[in-house]
Amino acid sequence: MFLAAIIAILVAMALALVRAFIGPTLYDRILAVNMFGTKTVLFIAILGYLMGRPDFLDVALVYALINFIAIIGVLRFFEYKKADPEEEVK
Amino acid sequence: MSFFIDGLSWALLIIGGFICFSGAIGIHRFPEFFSRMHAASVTDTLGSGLILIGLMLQTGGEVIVLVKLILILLFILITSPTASHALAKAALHGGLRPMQGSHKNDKEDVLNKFGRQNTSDDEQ
Amino acid sequence: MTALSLAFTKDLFASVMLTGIYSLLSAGFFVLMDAVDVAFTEAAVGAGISTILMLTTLTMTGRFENRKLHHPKIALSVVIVTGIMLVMGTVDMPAFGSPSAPAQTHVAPYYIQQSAQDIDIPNIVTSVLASYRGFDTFGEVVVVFTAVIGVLALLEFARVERADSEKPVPMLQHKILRIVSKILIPPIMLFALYVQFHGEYSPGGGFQAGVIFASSIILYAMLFGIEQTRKAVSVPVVKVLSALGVLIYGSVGIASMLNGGTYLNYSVLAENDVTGQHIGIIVIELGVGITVATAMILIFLTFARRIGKTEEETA
Amino acid sequence: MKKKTNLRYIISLIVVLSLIWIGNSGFFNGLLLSLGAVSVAFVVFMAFRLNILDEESQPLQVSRRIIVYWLWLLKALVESNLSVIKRIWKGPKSLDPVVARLPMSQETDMGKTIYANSITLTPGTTTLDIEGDTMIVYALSYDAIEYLQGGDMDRRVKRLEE
Repeated sequence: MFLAAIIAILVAMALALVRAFIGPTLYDRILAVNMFGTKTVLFIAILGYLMGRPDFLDVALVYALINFIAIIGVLRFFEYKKADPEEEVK
Repeated sequence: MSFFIDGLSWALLIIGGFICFSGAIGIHRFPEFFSRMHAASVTDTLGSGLILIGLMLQTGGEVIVLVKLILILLFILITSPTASHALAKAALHGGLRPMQGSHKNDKEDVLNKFGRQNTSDDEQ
Repeated sequence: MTALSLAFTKDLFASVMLTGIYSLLSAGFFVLMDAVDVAFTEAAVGAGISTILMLTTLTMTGRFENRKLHHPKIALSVVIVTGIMLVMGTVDMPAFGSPSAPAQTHVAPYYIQQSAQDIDIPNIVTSVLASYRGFDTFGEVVVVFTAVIGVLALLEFARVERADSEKPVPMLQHKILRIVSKILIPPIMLFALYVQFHGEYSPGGGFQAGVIFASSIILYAMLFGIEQTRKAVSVPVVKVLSALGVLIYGSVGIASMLNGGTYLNYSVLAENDVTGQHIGIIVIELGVGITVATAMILIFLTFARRIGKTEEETA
Repeated sequence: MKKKTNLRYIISLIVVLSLIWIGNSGFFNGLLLSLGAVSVAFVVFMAFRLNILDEESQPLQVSRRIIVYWLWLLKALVESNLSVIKRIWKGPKSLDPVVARLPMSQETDMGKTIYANSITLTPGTTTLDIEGDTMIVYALSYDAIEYLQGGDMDRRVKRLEE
């Protein structure tokens, strides 16, 4: 049953990845990365159970922390950088 | 009793997995960025919530594991809306406009003051 | 696969984002292969810090690009040559995960078997890194330290001195972000310290802890501005601390020599071998953590400040 | 450091951090407990240096009622999730997005943050920006906006502030 959940999450991760590649806007990509990060947290947490290693949860927690900080960082520095107009208007 | 808890936890895991999957479908089916954001928040909130609660039921009395799962859940529930809000705001300032449906309020365009005020090239 | 599309994406920003995904992915693989510590590092460093640092660099170089001449051919050939060399290198390597690989036959069984009785620490990776491979890890810490000195030498001293007139920080007006970050920063710091001191029992250790701690400071800096952060954490103190981290590591080695052992042999630090190893590892991890955290903070603050300066100049 | 750091916030931070440490560590030998104490002390010191010890980082005034609020929010969360999932499977034609400006009655930034985050947390509605006493909300459908205009959530968050 863990397996079923893991497969669902993997599929969701793959779909998010596709969204990150095709864009079309920058924000779509950031959104996809954020979602991918959340999925990874879940993935690692379930994997910890599947393999009987609850210490994986530490990794998951770090992931959640870092994911948030990375997204904020991306947005912060994006404000400095002028957006590429072509990519945006689409 | 343990059978009942197991069943509940399996159900939560499967429903959670399905919701995550739906959210992922959503970010492909929805037409533009702002609506995709809602799809993403589906997986962030209910999807991860159900999966993590499902895992919590499986801890088998290990308090540490339980506490860590709760911390992860709390953390996701606090950061996910914050991140999406920041993202939406940044997108608005970046010049992206949400698509509006039949209830568009023509009298007051609440969004017109957004945009690239602090940039010089605003040819839109 | 991610790496491939990475190479083809023209948009620099998009490629930075994809790097983030790439490290998330590889971390997933590491977890699958049961290399939790590596995954931990990848999670903390790859997904978080490196993304932010790369973006910082991007904003910097973005400003200079117009003036600079590009030599894409040279760059390309360098990349190709390196790539070919890497591929040639991997040809010699044993098949992935094959049990006859040298790493698996010689040292690994020894470490795994001996670790339990010599050091008595559940997390094998920590004991291997800090104890059997004490020298290597020491070398890595010194490398990190040297990197900081390099960055500081390049950026700090070349900086144009002018009055610190900081622009209003855009994110401080961001109510939600401000409040949520204020709530989150102390727990993140505590979690970093938890990772720091539980390196023996669960995945993680000084390096990861340092990165997490630094990222909490970076989060603060992103919201409250570089100058205020520089004041609050007081950069001179941070600089001293980063040297101190290396010193702590080194002096543990010397202490063990004074007690009659070889360099970095912690068994002699206490009457009991195992206790000695414990003490040695905790102190050394602390050294690593301090150095890494301060190194990251310094690099970030210096880079980010530089951006602020160039913004003013071009404006 | 203009603001006088209130002792209450320090104590609350210490309690929260200690709980996190104990909950995560699970080792109760003297060494790790003392290391924990040192860590908590260090983090409190850092928080003090960074000047983030105030009513915004330790929302004491909110803490007691928040549990009831969360339970209520949970229900709202499930409902809105279901509606969005339905829309996902029905396809983009079921969308009727709308942007609206809504008043918010909260006085403190903390209350506004809770309100805005609750709105974003429930799928189907996203806070785009806060301006003074109003916020701009983007919703997937008009019902969601109507629901928010009803002011139930607004009132509940307002109650948290008292």
